[in-house]
Amino acid sequence: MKNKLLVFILILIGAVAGFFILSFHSKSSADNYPVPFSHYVHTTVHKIKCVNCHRGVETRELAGIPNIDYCSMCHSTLINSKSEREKIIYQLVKENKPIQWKVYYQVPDYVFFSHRRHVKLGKLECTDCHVDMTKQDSPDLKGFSQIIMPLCFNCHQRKNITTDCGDCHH
Amino acid sequence: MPRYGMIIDLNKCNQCEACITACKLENNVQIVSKENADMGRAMFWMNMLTISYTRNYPDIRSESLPMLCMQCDEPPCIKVCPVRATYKRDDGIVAQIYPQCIGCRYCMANCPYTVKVFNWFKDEQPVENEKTCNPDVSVRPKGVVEKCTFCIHRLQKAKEQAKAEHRKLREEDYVPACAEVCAAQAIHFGDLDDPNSNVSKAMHDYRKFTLQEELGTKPKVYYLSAKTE
Amino acid sequence: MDINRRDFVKLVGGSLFGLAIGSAADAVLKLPKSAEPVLYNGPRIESWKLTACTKCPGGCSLRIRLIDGLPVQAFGNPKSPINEGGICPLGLASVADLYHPSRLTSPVKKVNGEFKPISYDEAFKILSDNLKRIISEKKENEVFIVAQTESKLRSDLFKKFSSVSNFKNLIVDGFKETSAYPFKKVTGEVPDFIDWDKCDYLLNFGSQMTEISQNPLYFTRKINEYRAKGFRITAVQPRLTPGVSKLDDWIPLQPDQFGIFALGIAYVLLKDERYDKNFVEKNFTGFNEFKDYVLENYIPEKVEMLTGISSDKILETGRKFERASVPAAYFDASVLYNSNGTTNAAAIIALNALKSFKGFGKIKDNPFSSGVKNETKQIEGVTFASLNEKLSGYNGIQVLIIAGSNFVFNNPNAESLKKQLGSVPFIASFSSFVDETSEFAHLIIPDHSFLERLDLLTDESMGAPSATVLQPVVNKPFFKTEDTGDVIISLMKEIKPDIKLSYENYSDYVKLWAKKIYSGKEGILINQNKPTVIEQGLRKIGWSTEQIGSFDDYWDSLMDAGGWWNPFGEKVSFNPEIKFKNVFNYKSFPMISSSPQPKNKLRLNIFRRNLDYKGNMSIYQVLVEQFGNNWKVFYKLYAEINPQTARSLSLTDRSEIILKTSKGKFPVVLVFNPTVKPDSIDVPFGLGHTVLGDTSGVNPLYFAENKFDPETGLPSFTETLVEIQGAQLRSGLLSQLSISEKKQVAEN
Amino acid sequence: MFKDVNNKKVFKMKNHHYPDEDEILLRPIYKTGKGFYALAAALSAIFLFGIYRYIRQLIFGLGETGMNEPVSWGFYIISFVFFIGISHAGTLISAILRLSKAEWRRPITRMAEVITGIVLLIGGIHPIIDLGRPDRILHIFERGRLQSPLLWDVTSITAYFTASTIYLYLPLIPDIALLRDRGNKLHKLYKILAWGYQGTEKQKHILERAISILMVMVIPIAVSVHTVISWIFSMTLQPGWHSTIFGPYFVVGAIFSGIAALVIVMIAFRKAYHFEDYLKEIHFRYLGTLLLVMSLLWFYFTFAEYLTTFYGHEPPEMRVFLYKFADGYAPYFWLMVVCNFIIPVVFLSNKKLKTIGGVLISSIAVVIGMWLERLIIIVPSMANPRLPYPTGIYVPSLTEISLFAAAVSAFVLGFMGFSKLFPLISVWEIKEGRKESVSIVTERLNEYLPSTRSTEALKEI
Repeated sequence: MKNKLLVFILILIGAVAGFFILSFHSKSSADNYPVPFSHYVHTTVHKIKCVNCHRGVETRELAGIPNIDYCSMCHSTLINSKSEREKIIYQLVKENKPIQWKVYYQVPDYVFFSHRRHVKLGKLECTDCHVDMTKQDSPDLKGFSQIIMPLCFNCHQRKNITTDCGDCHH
Repeated sequence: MPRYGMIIDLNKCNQCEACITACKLENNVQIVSKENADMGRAMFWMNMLTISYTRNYPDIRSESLPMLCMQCDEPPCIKVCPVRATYKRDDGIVAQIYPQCIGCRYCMANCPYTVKVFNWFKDEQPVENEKTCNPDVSVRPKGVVEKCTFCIHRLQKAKEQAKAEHRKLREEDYVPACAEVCAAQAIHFGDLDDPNSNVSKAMHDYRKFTLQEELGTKPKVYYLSAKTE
Repeated sequence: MDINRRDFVKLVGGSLFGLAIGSAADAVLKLPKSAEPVLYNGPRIESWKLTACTKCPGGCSLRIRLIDGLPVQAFGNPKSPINEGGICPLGLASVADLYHPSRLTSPVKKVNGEFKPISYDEAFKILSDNLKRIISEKKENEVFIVAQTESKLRSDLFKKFSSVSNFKNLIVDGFKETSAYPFKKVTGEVPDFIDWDKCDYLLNFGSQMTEISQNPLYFTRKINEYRAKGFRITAVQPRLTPGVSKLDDWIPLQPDQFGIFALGIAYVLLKDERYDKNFVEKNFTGFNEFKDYVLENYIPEKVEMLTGISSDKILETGRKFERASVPAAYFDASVLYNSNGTTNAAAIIALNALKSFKGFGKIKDNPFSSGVKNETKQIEGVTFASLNEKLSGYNGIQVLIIAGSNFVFNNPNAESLKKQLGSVPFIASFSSFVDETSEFAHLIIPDHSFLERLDLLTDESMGAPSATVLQPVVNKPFFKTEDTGDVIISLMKEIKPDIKLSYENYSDYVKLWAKKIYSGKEGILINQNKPTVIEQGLRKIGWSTEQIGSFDDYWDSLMDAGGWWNPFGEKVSFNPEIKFKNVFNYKSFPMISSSPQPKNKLRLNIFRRNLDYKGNMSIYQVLVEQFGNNWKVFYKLYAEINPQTARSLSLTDRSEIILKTSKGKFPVVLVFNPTVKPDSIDVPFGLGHTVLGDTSGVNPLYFAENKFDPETGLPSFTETLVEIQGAQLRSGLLSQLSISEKKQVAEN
Repeated sequence: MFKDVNNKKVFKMKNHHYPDEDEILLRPIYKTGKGFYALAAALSAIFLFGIYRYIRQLIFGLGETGMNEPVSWGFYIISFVFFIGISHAGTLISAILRLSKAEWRRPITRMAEVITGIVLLIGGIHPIIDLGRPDRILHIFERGRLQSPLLWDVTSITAYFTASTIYLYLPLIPDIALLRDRGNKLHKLYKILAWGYQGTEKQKHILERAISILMVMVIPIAVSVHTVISWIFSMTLQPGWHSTIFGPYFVVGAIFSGIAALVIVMIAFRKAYHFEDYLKEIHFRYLGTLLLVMSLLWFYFTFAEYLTTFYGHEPPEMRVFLYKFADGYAPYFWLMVVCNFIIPVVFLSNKKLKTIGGVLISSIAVVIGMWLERLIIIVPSMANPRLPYPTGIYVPSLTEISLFAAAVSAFVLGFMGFSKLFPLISVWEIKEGRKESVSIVTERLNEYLPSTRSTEALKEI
């Protein structure tokens, strides 16, 4: 009886430990990022709108992630010379080295998803699918929400939009 | 709701097979290896079916029918699908949902036109074809059945474009790749229910026939016979 | 608390289990695995650019679909009068040119039998040094240039180059040039087009107009229109090709008998006296001899005996031809691939002459007709015959320059040709791929793919001069390739420093031609709608509806439009005037002594598949796969046979058999096709490349007999006799099938 | 000493049982020869090779097989129909024999039921092997579409498997109890499986009642299963499949092949385990007669099926017909006719040839023939589509052949495993038969034979 309880407690401890060990471990993976990009600094501090960088949001299927030539428009000079983070991008711009962005929000290729349709025509907010990126200070996302079919489906059903398979899948 | 259909004028078609190539490239249909092609696993969403009239040489004539999914109004394939991977849409297109398909190939067995194809292996395109993949269309994984969908991705894009421009979908907005490239202009595509569409106009022709009418599948791909007499 | 072994295991297991659950939960809540690095996650911006297709002489206008600046797909340009939005399989697949793994990415030099990449400057130096040396040694006659290009501008540049540098041995291996050869030889003039608007009967000798011709896509549409109007076409050709299948009249005849048949028709015209007497008598001498010759030798019954076409059919066809007010007997390069190709063509021209070439037309002010004509007149007419002769001769060629032509593959004599090419001291090639011919080159300066270069593709077969713009769709060339036009211009400057050229590079040269259109102030850009009848009328009386600014503006709008054409220009009927005299004097009309086919052998009829007259489509995997799709025979050579013949040989459908010719054996997959001539076996051409693209299948031409047209040096595609190994043809079978032999037996 | 179950010391004294009159039936459970291990090793090797090929197929896709277009169904579906067909041996035969109170059934029923259990499991797995995406198998339950015959199939096979397993298990209980009582190393297992059966009158009564309910229930289920399998084909538009006769045709074929398989199994174990005293020639004669009847019935159905096709003379149907009769599949077709009709009729209608050997030969022929029949039903129809495409080619690959071999060896292995756990011939039924059947049969006969009184009565008149 005692042993069983002990095993149960140990399972719990193990689970919690496993969760934390691995979450710390994966947190360190943020260091592997090419650029310690902060959405917070760009959007909240400098008041840049999403669409300014993700230019395809209202016009195309893919929102698009800008690369080094776009970054160079601001970062060709050091804006805040104290910032360590900025030096990294400044360096990259100087070397004109494309950034290997990591893409978190992706739909599989058998899904037809268009940003224009959802943002411009459907009048959805960015945060409806993505988390509030304006508060993300590091590339490691807090409270990442996965793009899975129920997410689409619930919204489509709620708003009485087509749920025909062939309208999104091909 | 439109009801999309196609008419192929065999009197105009000169079997250049551009529709086949266009279909293959537009939909990223797998190019199988030599060994597999040899076994009969070549994948074509659009195909040629050669029919020869049995008259004596040299009066003999032959006719080749571009064969694609007939997009039946009463599709035999959807009846047998155990998982609803293939179904008929409201606009008449018989769609195939690849992430849903379990690969039992029952629909292939029940297709009287033999136009469904199966991914026997995982996709291995030649390098140059990988580079020219159409980004609008998914590359199917191994083990699923696929078929012509009247280039449904073009419909999705066209609908969105029309909506963005605050207008209705025009006829020329949505045309499948095969109809677009046909040099002989033998393939007409459009809304069968709209009396003003190209297709409806071409329907009033005594040469009109469908394949295997007797099966009652009611194909939405019609042919105009080349036999004029 | 005592913990025994079992408990310990339980505890450890429990904590591990907990860890696993914890980490799994972590994985679910954390970022997805799909978060993978993407170097350039393009916004997938779609753009379209207009260019032209160089895969056949047609010169269709293409719309290239680019994703993030990279070409992905090709479609036809609906505004183009040539293809009106249509496109052929070759054009569709041709985008792969740009990305092809076996494409040459830089100039290469052969070192110890292997190609080593070198810089362009070095390559150019090697080439120019070699040419300079030849010039200094006064051996210009030992330089041969073989150029295959569908661009008239380019072939004119080659002509210019050879006349400037005195290299007179230039072979322009193009479809149009080859088709024009008999006309040039016989009449000195070449008609520009068939006058579809006037012509009411077309007797088509062997030209697969909708498949392999000057302008297949235009002809496809035009023939549909023409048939819809109720006019008749009679096709004379060995195969019931798809285009022919719909025509009401088809005369199955092997190409080597075309001439006899044409003169049989001429007999009907002469006998009925329904030929254009005025025209014939006014324009040339020797007609009476011709008339006597034909009336004596080409009696329908005799023609029937030789060709197997019943005399009734000959009479019927002859009557159709003579009754038509504007008939045309049409042929093109396809006819010439025969051991008596030129003579056959001459007979067909003579047939047209009897009706004063009514069906053909000429464009009056064609801005593309003049060019470098005068300079090049002396070198026109050099054909493969001279190359064959020279290669097999003792004092061989010193320098061979090959631009695009793959004549080894198109040659039954490939084995010995390869040997001979191996002995040529210096071969330079401009091929983009290493093919069967450029394999022997010592130096290759690869040309740009057609999506990377600039050119104007001209065409007259529509009855109106047109120019389709071929322009680069990518920002800069993918690899270290070089436009052959630029190389030739630099070569001209290098070897003749004192020459004065009005252009620095190829794009200047193209602009020079564009200036002709500009200064003519005629025609319209194809971006616009088709001209209405009213507009055409207005134009004809001198009204202009278009505002053209400076040349630079015009050039830009030409590029945007994708081409130019002039449907307003005046068309005149083709009239070769005094140069006509050769027509009936031509001494080598087809010989009456056509030898009968042996009873135990079938005729190997090598045919070209749709739109692939060069046989180079095996570069594209997608087309190679499609090659035998009709018969479901993939990556293998198939042979079509008449089921009747096959059954008499007890062969089964889709069985693999071996065909035996005098040169060797090759495997084919037999397919039953009831439209094949019972005494022949039809084999497609195009597979069997050894170095180019997909190497599956066999090139049947390598097993064909070495028969060449003595005039042009073009190989014969249909005159090989073949046995099926292991199958004995029952004697007397073919005599049942072939009327000609029946007749002969009766006569004996 | 003998009967005390809870006394552990007894168990250690192996093979010290009381001598049983049916000891030979239980001997395989306690004694295992070298041959058994050799055979098991060989079969396991084949089975594992099959598993290896299947894993390859999982990794590389169905391209590992010989299937193609248009022949998109091949060996797997053939095996599926074939094995499910054999499964009818058991339940149906044993149920019918039980129902008809044929006393000679007693040594047969168990084996028949075991065949059903094992083969149904093997056959039921085949459609999953045949799937292109077995990882998505749950889609059938998530988004199943009841109109699809494939889904009916899943349902009916599951029902049949459940019913037949119970039907196998129930008559096994007294034997398990016997084994439990005798003591064995697997005592715990037997204890659980025996469900506390002590052979009391009440228990006996309940058991017999359960068996009699099940045997009635199992017959319609069995018939339905094979009818539904035939519907997979006959619900389509394929020429050669779209036929109303297919339901009964498949059921007849299934029983036919089932009997044949049963005979083979019986003869094999008779030889291996020396059951000569239990499985006498008379059993085989009776089964042979049954086989002969089924053979004639099969021929009747086949004849009817093809004659109507021939008379109808529809072009697509005729293509398939000719392909079977004269073209590519003619050798298989005529071999099937020889195996399924000529050999059984020759051997079984002749008294001299109707020996155990004769019955064995015809059974083997029938099993081969019925496999060929599945091949002939499936492949030619797929190879000759309705439209005039070139005829498809089908050559099975190593994967398919080795998976078929694996399935067969799994069947044999399963049987061997079963024979090491439970008696292959129902001990209690034999005992019961010995005890009661003579009196029961006499009683029964007396019931329906006319009594001698009638003659006496006549005399009186």
